[in-house]
Amino acid sequence: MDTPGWRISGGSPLRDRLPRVATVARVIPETSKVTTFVLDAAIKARPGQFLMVWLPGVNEKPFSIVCPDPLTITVANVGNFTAALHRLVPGERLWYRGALGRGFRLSGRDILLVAGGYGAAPLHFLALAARDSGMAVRVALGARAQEDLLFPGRFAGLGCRVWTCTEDGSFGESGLVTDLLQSLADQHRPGSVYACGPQAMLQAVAGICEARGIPYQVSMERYMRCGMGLCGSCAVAGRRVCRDGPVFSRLPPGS
Amino acid sequence: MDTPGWRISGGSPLRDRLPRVATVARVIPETSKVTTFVLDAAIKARPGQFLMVWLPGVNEKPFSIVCPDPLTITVANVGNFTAALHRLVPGERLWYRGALGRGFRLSGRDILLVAGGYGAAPLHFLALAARDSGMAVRVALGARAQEDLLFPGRFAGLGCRVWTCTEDGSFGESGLVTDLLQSLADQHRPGSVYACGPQAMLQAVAGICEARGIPYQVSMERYMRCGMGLCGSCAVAGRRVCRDGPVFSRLPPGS
Amino acid sequence: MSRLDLSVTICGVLLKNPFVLASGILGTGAAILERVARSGAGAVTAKSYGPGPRAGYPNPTVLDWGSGLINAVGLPNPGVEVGVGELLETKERLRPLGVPLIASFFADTVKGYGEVARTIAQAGPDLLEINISCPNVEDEFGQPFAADPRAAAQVTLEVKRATSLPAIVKLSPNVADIKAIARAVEQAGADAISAINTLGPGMVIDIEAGRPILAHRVGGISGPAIRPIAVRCVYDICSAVSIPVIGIGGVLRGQDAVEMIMAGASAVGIGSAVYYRGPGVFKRLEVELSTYMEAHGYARLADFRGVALEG
Amino acid sequence: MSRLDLSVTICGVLLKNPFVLASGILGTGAAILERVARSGAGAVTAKSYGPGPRAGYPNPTVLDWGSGLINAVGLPNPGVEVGVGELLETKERLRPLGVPLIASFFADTVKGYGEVARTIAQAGPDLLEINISCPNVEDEFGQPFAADPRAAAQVTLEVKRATSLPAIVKLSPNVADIKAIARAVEQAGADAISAINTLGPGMVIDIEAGRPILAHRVGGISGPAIRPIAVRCVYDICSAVSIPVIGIGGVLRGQDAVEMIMAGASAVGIGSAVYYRGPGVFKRLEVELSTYMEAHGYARLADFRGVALEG
Ligand SMILES: Cc1cc2nc3c(=O)[nH]c(=O)nc-3n(C[C@H](O)[C@H](O)[C@H](O)COP(=O)(O)OP(=O)(O)OC[C@H]3O[C@@H](n4cnc5c(N)ncnc54)[C@H](O)[C@@H]3O)c2cc1C
Ligand SMILES: Cc1cc2nc3c(=O)[nH]c(=O)nc-3n(C[C@H](O)[C@H](O)[C@H](O)COP(=O)(O)OP(=O)(O)OC[C@H]3O[C@@H](n4cnc5c(N)ncnc54)[C@H](O)[C@@H]3O)c2cc1C
Ligand SMILES: Cc1cc2nc3c(=O)[nH]c(=O)nc-3n(C[C@H](O)[C@H](O)[C@H](O)COP(=O)(O)O)c2cc1C
Ligand SMILES: Cc1cc2nc3c(=O)[nH]c(=O)nc-3n(C[C@H](O)[C@H](O)[C@H](O)COP(=O)(O)O)c2cc1C
Ligand code: FES
Ligand code: FES
Repeated sequence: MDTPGWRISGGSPLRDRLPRVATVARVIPETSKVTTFVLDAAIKARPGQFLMVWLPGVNEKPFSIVCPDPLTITVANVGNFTAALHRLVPGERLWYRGALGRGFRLSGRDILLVAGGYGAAPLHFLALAARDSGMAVRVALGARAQEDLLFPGRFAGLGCRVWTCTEDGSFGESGLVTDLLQSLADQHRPGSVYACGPQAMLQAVAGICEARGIPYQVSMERYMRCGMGLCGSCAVAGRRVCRDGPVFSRLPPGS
Repeated sequence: MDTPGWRISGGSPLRDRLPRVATVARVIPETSKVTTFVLDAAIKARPGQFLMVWLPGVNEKPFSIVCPDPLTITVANVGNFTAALHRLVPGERLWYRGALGRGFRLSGRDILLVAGGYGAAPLHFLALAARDSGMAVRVALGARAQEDLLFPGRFAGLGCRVWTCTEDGSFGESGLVTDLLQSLADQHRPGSVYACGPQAMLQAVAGICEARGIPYQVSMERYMRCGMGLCGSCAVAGRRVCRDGPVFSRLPPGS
Repeated sequence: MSRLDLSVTICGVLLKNPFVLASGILGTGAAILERVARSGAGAVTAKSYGPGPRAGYPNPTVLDWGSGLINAVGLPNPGVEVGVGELLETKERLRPLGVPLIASFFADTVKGYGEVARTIAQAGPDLLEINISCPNVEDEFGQPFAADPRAAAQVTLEVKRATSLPAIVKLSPNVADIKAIARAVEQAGADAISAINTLGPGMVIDIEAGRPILAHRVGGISGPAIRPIAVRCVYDICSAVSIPVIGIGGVLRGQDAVEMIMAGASAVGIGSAVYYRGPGVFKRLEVELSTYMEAHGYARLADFRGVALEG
Repeated sequence: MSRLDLSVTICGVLLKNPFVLASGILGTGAAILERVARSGAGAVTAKSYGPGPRAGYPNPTVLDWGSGLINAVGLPNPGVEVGVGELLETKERLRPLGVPLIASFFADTVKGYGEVARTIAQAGPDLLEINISCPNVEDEFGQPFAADPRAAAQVTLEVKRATSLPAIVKLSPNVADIKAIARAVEQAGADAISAINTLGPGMVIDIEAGRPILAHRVGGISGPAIRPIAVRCVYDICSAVSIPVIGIGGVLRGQDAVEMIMAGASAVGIGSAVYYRGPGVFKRLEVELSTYMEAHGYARLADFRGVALEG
């Protein structure tokens, strides 16, 4: 018979915090550079949390959770690791640690999501949760050109009202997603704004919302090593993006 | 904020299995050689389980639990360690690991306890539990002489019917407690016999009960090191007294 | 599970599964070793016998400090003369079960190792295990044989000269370069290596008493806490030598055993797990290992042994 | 708790409590070190800087394997030239808080240690910490400075010649005789010792991938698993030298810190606990330590420091 409590005392079963394996069930091309990977796994997670995805022999990097069940990530091909991910075909495997980090806190009756590039990834999970709590969800999507717009159909399918804009004017409004935010914020005054995208975009979002007194939350990116709040690699203005974030309810000063 | 589960993952809090300190609250002389120590501690335990009692700088040895709340042990002064225990006065401290081992399984409506020497210690705890389950409890106590008889008053106080015998005939019947058992077993045919005492006595008890088809349980003693089923010091006929026992529902063959 | 073959042959001795009871765990007598064999162990190691009787240290000798165990038992044993009798009876009882007996021993001089080996061989164990984690009384610094490649090799040579039984040398992790020790004993004729013995030493202080809890103050660490160290040692040893290795240290579950085998181990020693999961651990390890192998399409241990060493 | 005095003075530097953020934990920049100081640390150690920029190893670099952590980060740092600027800003921010700054550094030659020390001293840290757990490229076996008393002493001498700042030497547990190293660095002029750096190395293998998880394959063990080893090292060092010792390794709770202090430590390093309990751990350790001291009638740390060494 096991010692009562050996699982605790022994610690051995706590391989849980080590990477877990999952098989790629489906690969969905989203844009020319972005692909979605649906895994044969399901986890408990809150919108905004992320995974550390490991490809043995390659590297381990952070990716937002797009959907917890089936576990899904959406990846932009921007370098070595993401290229290796893009070579995965259904039946092949990847490993993940997580869900990690602090996610979004849902509040307000009608909310506005602002996504630049693959920033749409964590916001998709947020939209899923917001829909389940019966919130009204507006989404502002921005990209360079029409072919780079991520998830317009998915958000619409969830019952969100979607506005789009492209820098080259090839689809929707012409300009930056922050211009879109500005006009939407003034027209509708959302209860809360949730944003994810490049640092410059987040800075603009913060400025717009702070000027109008609209509460906002942003999901940030920083280079990560441990992903567990220990090594300090991801620190920005004294906050650890991997553990105190990646979602912050205001942009850390000086970030 | 603590990592959820750090207590489990970290393991550190599991100093629980290390010795715990307790203060001696009362010291009760029982016989010329036997003393009871009441501690300012309470534990969860089953009758028949034991403690490993540590005196820093002296040794660590096994003692039966006489009562779990307040935690109580009864000690015969037979050597170095027990002499050191006997020098403890109220306010001084000892350390213990436990409750350890497998205790008695209570069964039957009327039971007979057979104690030789300080074997009365674990049987006292058993009598407490039997009384709480409304069983009829008979007790046969044996000792060399009247002044060595342990707990006759305590058992009587619990509502048990007590028979005593001494080898020198100075009190109760004259003879061995196993003689007493023989006549009681024939007169009353108890549902179960529970015995604790020297090995020779246990052997006789086993013989008597097996001849009559009476279920019995014996609590054995062996020299112990780890007290946790690992080192094999206490092994008898392939069984570890510290973990498979000290209570056995039949005497291990060849023990 | 009928397709699965969990057996392994070490130095010509067949183990029906890779799980070996480690020395110093339960191995105090014939009856308890028979029980462990019946519980499903692939082989059993008796406690370490030395040249003469030793009382061992006073208690406390073994503790669970939360993430593992610590022990300073002090090699209590009745001496090899008495040991031969115990081992003979053990071998007798194990023979019908087809479970090999490993006889562990130690000494405090190189010559002593040869003498104890010669005596213990009379019991006819299947394998000898040389416990070299003892202080070398001839060494001016008194460091254990295990820490010095030359001393470890001398002991191995001496034992190989004294008997014709296959000899396993058990290595300590508390050394500067375990590969060097492994190579030295392989060259000296070791037939196999087991690793690791306990880590450290360590110390646990009781903050009420203000003193170390173990009577010996310090003790060797075993159990879950040492698993990554043990795996690295096995990996290092297997990348340095070609004799078989028994991987020991912190193995509690089938997955842990798979890890050891992937690091190159041929068999897997089970020590502290007997505390954490009871003597029934052998059967359960076999089930867990089999389940893993079936799920991964492995038919025998060789299919994944040492895969972590590649690439 | 007003009667309690948790302060300690090490090499003339006052710490308001004994809890020191260990090197390599969070210490990547001024803002995060300020945050740790504000969270209640008695002193903070920045990450180790080396002679030139290093990228460190690819990921995975840090893992929680169940009973502790394993890491192979590879000392990523921008080099000491950039480091001086980071440390200057850090010192600036810490000054008003009264929290001393410890600057950690490494090199791969004895001379290199002197040069890095001279540069880093320009930032005006309160204490230097010499990380000697790096391979000595001049040694024919490439073994770390930490494993060789002579090399450890040479590094200490060189640093003491290069600067007038008090120098702590950080020892590795992965050595044959830690007392010998401690004595050697004390004689060479070390003002204090910190111990231990990570244990091992160890290895964790993923049994699905069939390979070590860390990109570097092996890594140093920290956290709960190493506490008894760290306590024994501190105990050994304190029984060998008379300079103050910062005890590091597996301290998660106030009781663990008491254990370290009873083994002789003057201060207590906090590393992995930041993962297990968050940066708020410093405040909580202070409460736990104070509670213990009150319950036992201790007014200052000296009242129980080293008691386990006696008798
Ligand atoms: C919390 C979090 C969530 C994320 N979620 C997603 C997601 O859902 N989908 C997704 O596609 N990506 C996501 N990312 C980003 C993703 O981790 C990176 O794109 C990925 O690590 C790139 O790895 P690579 O090896 O392919 O590219 P790399 O070769 O590492 O670099 C790719 C690009 O990033 C630049 N770069 C690299 N390192 C840095 C740095 N330290 N600072 C600034 N620029 C740098 C390079 O110059 C290059 O242009 C997330 C990141 C974080 C922190
Ligand atoms: C499960 C269990 C429960 C126990 N409960 C109690 C209890 O409630 N009260 C109580 O007083 N005692 C109890 N004991 C016995 C108690 O542990 C011993 O009396 C005690 O260890 C003696 O220690 P010592 O140092 O005082 O005596 P020691 O000096 O160790 O010896 C005392 C006597 O025992 C003999 N002796 C020592 N070792 C052995 C051995 N291996 N085999 C045979 N004889 C030996 C000695 O020769 C001497 O006569 C229990 C033992 C066990 C195993
Ligand atoms: C209580 C105890 C006693 C031990 N005695 C011996 C011994 O006599 N000889 C020996 O070679 N190893 C001895 N060991 C070491 C084990 O055989 C084994 O190498 C070590 O415990 C690591 O394995 P584990 O983590 O599975 O316990 C002992 C270990 C423990 C815990
Ligand atoms: C992720 C990580 C990085 C580390 N980096 C360094 C370092 O750069 N320099 C150093 O001297 N020690 C470094 N260490 C060792 C710690 O300072 C500390 O000595 C060790 O982790 C033991 O303490 P702990 O158990 O409290 O973590 C590092 C430890 C970890 C976990
Ligand atoms: S990645 Fe290490 S602290 Fe965030
Ligand atoms: S005392 Fe160690 S097994 Fe019983």
